[in-house]
Amino acid sequence: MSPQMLSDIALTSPMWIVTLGALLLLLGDAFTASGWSRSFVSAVILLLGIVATLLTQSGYWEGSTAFSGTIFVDRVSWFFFLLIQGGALLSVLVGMSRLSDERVEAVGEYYVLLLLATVGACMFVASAELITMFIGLETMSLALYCMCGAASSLRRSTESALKYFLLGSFSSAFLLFGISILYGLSASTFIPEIAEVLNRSTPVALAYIGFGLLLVGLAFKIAAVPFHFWAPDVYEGAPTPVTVYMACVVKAAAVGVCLRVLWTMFGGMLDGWSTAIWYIAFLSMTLGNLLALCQRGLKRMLAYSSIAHAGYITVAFLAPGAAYGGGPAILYYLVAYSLMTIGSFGVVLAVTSKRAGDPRADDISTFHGLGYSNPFLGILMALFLLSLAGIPPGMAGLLGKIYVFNAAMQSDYLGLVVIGVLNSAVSVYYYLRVIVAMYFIEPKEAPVQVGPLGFSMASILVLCALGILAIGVFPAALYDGLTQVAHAF
Amino acid sequence: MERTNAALALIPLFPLVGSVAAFLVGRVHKRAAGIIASLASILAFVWTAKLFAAMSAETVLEDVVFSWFGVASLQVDFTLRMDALGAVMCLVVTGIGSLIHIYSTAYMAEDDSVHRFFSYLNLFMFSMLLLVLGGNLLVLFVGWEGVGLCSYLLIGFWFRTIDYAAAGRKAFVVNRIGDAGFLLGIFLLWMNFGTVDFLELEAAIAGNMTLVGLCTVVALCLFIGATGKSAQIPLFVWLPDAMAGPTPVSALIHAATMVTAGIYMMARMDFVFALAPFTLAIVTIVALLTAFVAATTALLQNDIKKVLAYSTVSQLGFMFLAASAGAYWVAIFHVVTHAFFKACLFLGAGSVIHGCHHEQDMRHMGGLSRYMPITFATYLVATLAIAGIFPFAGYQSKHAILGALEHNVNPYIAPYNSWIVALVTFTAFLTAFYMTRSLAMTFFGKYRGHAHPHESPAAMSGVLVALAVLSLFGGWFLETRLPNFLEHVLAVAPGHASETIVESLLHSWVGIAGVVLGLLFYTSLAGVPGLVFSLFKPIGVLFQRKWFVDELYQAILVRPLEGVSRGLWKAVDQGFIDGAVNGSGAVIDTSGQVLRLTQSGQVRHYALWMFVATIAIVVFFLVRS
Amino acid sequence: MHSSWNLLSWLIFTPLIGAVLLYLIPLFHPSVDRHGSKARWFSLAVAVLTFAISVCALASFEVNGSMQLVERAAWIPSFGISYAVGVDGISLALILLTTVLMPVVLLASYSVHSKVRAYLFHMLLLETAMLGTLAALDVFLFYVFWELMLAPMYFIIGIWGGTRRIYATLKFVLYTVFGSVLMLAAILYVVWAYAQQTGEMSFLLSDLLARTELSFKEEVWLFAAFALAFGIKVPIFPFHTWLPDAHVEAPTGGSVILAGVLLKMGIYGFIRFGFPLFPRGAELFIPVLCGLAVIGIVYGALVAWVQTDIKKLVAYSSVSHLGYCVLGLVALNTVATTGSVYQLLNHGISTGALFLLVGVLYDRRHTRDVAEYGGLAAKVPVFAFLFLVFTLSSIALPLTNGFIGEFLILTGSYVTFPFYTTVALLGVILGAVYMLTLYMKTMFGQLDQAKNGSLTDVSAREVATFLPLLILVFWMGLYPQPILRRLEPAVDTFLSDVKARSQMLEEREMGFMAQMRPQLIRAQEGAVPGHGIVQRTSLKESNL
Amino acid sequence: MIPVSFYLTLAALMFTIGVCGVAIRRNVIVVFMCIELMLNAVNLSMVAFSRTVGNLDGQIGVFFVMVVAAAEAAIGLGIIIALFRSTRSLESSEASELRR
Repeated sequence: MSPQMLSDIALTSPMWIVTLGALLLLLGDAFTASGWSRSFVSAVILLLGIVATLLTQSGYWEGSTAFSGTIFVDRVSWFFFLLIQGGALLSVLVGMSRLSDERVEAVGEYYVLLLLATVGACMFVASAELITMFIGLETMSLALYCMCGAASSLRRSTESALKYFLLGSFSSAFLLFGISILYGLSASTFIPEIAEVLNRSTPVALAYIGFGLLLVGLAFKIAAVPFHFWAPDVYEGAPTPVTVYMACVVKAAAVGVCLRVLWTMFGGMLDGWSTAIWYIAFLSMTLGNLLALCQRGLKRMLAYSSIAHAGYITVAFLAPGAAYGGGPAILYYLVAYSLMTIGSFGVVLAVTSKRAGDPRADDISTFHGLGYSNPFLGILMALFLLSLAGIPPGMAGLLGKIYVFNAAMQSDYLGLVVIGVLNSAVSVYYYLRVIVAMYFIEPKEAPVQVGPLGFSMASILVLCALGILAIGVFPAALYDGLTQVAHAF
Repeated sequence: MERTNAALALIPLFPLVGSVAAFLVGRVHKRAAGIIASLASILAFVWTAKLFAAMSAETVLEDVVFSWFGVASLQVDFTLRMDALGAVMCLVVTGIGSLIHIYSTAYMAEDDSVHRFFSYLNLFMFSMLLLVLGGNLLVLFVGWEGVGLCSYLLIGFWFRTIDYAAAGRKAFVVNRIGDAGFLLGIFLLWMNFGTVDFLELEAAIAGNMTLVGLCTVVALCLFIGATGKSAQIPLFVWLPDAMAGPTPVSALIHAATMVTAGIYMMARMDFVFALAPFTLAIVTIVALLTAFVAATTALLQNDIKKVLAYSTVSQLGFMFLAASAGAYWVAIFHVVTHAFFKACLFLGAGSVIHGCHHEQDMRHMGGLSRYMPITFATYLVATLAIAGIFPFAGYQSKHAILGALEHNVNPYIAPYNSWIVALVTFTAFLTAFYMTRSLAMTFFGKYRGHAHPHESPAAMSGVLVALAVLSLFGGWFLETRLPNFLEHVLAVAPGHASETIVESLLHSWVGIAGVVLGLLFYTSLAGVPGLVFSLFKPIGVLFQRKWFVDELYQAILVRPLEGVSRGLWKAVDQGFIDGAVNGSGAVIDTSGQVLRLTQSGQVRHYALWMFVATIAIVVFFLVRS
Repeated sequence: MHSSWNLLSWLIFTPLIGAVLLYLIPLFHPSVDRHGSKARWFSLAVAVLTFAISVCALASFEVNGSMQLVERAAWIPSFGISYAVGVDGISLALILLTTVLMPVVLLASYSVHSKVRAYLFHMLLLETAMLGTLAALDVFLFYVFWELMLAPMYFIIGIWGGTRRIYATLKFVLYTVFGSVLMLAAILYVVWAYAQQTGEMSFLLSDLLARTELSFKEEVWLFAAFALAFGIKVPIFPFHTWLPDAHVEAPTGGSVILAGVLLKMGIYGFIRFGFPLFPRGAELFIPVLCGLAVIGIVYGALVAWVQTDIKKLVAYSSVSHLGYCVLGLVALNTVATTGSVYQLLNHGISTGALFLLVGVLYDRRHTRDVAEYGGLAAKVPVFAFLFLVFTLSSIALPLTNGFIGEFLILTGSYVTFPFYTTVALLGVILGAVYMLTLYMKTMFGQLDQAKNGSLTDVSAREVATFLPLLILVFWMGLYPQPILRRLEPAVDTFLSDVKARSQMLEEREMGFMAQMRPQLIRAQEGAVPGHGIVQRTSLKESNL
Repeated sequence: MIPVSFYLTLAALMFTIGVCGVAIRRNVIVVFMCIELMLNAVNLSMVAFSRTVGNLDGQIGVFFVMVVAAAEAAIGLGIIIALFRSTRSLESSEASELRR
């Protein structure tokens, strides 16, 4: 093997390690009976992936690629490897004790799929070539379709899998068509080369069509309006641990790809596509919040809220650039959002999993008096919700919004900023309604039996809360680091 | 003018300390409260008298107690100052006040809350002394509001009866209306002259003819304040209701001292009013109307205190008439003599009420002269005094008022001087008549009540005698001394020629006529009043029902305002603003509900939406490029 | 200046540390501390300690108009966001008000029986937020503390509140958030403008004041956004309807803090940020603010008059009283504006005390309906006395604190707005009407409700809560000079800053336009606004 | 020689037919087939483009797409079977428990 090859393998080792781990887990699961913790092993595998990412940090530098230019091994990839694997690790740990409650029977396969989806997500976000990107996307998505249906005894789980599958494939086809058009236009499938071609000449209509089709696929994955329809149904129907995973990992990966596509590939056509993104951001924020407003089920409400948050992130796509710009703002937002979303879905998981078969298990009335029947979960949930709403002491969420809106403001999008802040005012209503339920309403029936949380779940929830406070109160170091990461754009 | 420093602060301080001490000690030893309070009051009198004895007409005693507050050029010291005017007022307040304190020790002896009573009474003394000693408008205003507070507290002293409490509230609120005007005057003065100190203001304003316009407005504002405190039209309505308070309170606050604060203030600010002939004309008209309306109302009241209350309003009108004619010293003269005889009348009424076991309706009295001779005698003296019959105190002052009105040089008023004098004379006649009526109904004829009337204890009757003596000789004593003493502070018109006793008696004809007619009507010709009443029934009812002023205010002010308030609350607050707030919430919620319909749960719908959106994007880009 | 002592930081974070300790020290766990009395004493001690620190700050404060005890440290350096705190006379006065009221409120917390520890936690957290808001010199820091005030208050009303607490809390929070998010957008805009002009970002107030140039149109919009946030907090008519609901539902301590401190933040925000940053925008809005203030004064008083719920009445009276503060503020002269700040303190004390008094009644009878009371003066004389004193303070009787503030405001603003001030005088009359009506209906008359027969007078502990306020009422009415002396230079600085920045912006914009299109300037010479503040104050400058 | 635009037009038509099928048809199997049709349309366009631009990248891509399509078929049919098990129907409208 050539040194180049070795270094490529080393730099993509996070993916290799997790892939190998997944295959070993599959073998082990097939040939042994119970008696060992598949979740623990998969957590260790993810941890190894993270360690590998950290160890190889010095190899990632701006613009560098691996495997004949098909994989970016730059700081962005490095950051997203960490974010994706970290998110996956946290969602494994937060959900592992409740998997059987959630009617997930094939635990081994479930974790194999989860690991493979993680690999797919890493590949998706690191791809420097469009076919590779497609492969990564499909690896991630196919695994996720199965995971959504993992609770095969529950009709809702199956339905969510079906919807996700059909709509996911549908949107992938659009994405693929876009790829094809771009290929036809630039004679290449490599992002840097396409960018070069696009920059060289004034963009033709075909380029915009290709961009639009690509956008459909990506907007679908980050669940931005008007490609959001799947999200509430799938988030609600899927087993909650899967929802946790989807909400943080898939969204993070898709946002990462959006960064590359929008800024690296189509950066030169910013003026052309900014209006479209403007509307998507506007619609996502507004519809997400308006729809979340009238939900009673918490999973569904958080799903709509994730649409709104996708909208906030989309705002920053309009503001490329590192210094005060959208790059670090988006990355910061992703970190904060991952913590908030794992935390809030984690609490929902803890509260609802004992009644997972009941479609109304996550109804807001379940949370009545939770603050007193389970003060631990109550306080954490309150913090997560305040952070999602952007109200101190939920500092991470507040700072995320401020970074994003500031970036938009620096790029002169005053109108969008005003719409954004008004939206976040509206969102306060439904987030606080949960706090109202938890603290201000005495439960009519006996409070819901939450059951023991288990060490892993409790510690992850605490970790998320502390993380929110830490990166919220002392954001400087993280933000400066993210500025370095986003330097590429 | 010589300004010397003196411990003026001690004068109000005695009653202030007395107030606190009377309350604290009085809670334990009921009797001690009255003694402490009286002592405090007497000490204040003594200290005033001591300072007074040492001062000449030109002396101005000054005591800057501390620097009160100051921002930028609005620097206000807590200055007390006593010039001749202040000294006279101070002596009246502390002197009459002391007498009434002594009287009250007996009158209030059986009350449970006597400590509260004396505490309030002393607090009133404190405020009143601040009012008359205040060296600037703000210290005066402190006293002004302070006496209002004490008046409020004392009117509602028997707070278990909600009507009494309501009367107290009414007094405070009506006074507040006046105070708002007063404040406006203060703002204007400060804004234009940068000071609120009397001496500095006087130096800046006095005689400056360029300030006529400003002074007209300022004087009007100040007069609005005075109409509140001194119960003039349109703000006089509180005073009759204020009779809900214990009778000594009525005597001290609502007859002798507090209600004259408006006249005092006008005298104090004479340099402003001097430049405001137009305002003075308004004052004349208002005072004239007040005097007349109140006198007519007093004609047919049956509550002995109500008669006295309307009489007070009427007499205050006389005082304002004098002041409006520029004869401030005459106004003050009447303030003093009025304090003597009206206090005597009120305390006499109190004695009657006390003797008749809290009966106030004169129809249930009668023939009391036999049971309570001292009270009767003093009441008689005071009645003659208020009727303006020589040589009683009221004669000199009323005569001086008529003299001043005759020679009023105000350009707006002068043409009508004779009309005014005629009406005032008629009012004076009415005064004599209704006071005689009350005298007759109370003391003459047969006793018509069911209680066992008895003479009051020595503390009460002694005070009555003292006041009767003052009512008898006070006018004669002060007639020449007062103008001489006040001439450096107030404009004193050249004194009218001294007259012989016969002349004086002749000049008393109005009073004598009133008294005689009253005596005839209410003793021997008992059927006549009823006959006259039925002849002029509409007018009679008008007088009896107090010109329907309270009803009018209720109908045009209080009830509409309350309705408006309720309307604002329901319509604007709950209807409009909350409607908009909740409505916008509802709009947001509804739009969410409508948008929810897009989320049909059907995969093919979703696909269709996505397809449409894709088309939209593609078309958008095609159009754009 | 002992900035090395970090006095302000200790002041701000001592309550927070106390709040955290409440949960960290096992002694205060409900299983050990059954009735929460240990936690109460502890938090009271923390509040008293905070008060002591604020007194130290006062002691080291020099009487001049500058920012003192300034501390500055980088917080998010890449954004130019710093942790910058400091006080001038205005903020120091309000800080002292906060630290005085907090022990009082905690003493009054005995009426809270459930979840005592959480209640105390939220109170202390709230104190940190309030003190931080008052001391912040960085716009972002201010915003964070401003928003931080929301959550604890939300919980205090929501958990320990009355029956309609959910509606009240949501209304309170949504109203406030709606205003403050627009302020956030405006803040970002200002910082953007700063970055455009200087090439770097800074949220530091002094930087923004010194170097941000805004056009007149920008100023108008930005001020509008700030004014909305602050106006809702004040609350200025017609943004006041959250207040009665919040007050009625809040527990006693919550009401006291809400009325006593939180409402002041709006006016404070105007003084510290709104007016200095956007002087010309502010000037355009002055007639509007003034008109709304006067409407609020009269309207609040009228509506208060017809209330049957005691707390609602006091809440509407706050609308009226705060109207005076706004009037004094927008008069923009030393006398009125100093009076305005002074009136903030007064309102905190007297209205705070009135809410405490209502709380005393509510603890005993569990109703706030006026009709349920009557004739109490005979039964609870000490209570009646206290009620009377604070009523009088509220209606601004001379020699109580209220008079000084109201007189300064009215005197000063009369110079600027004679007509409006004359209308505002109606509030002086109506104030007496509604307060004395309330007093009469509750305290006077027959003791006709059987349940009131067993009322007990205020306890020693309750007297202890009222005592500091009672002393302040008379002290601030009799000898306000120590406070006024510290306020005045700060107000002067404020006014001259506003004037200077107004002129600076005016000149820059004129200069810019002159550069661009000289002919335009001639056409617009008469129409360009911005000189008004200067002119108006010079009208009677000799007196101000 | 047939110009490339013909291929592309055909591909676009096929793609649109696929999209319309997904949006209109209720039978899940048919919907799935329509998606396959869309993928194949893309494949066609890629091959055509590969021909015009003169490199093989597009044709290589087609192989990957075919593999992915196969994988999709496996998973998709599995999910459809699971659906059939629970609803005894292949109508996509049956799967609308999750909505609003």
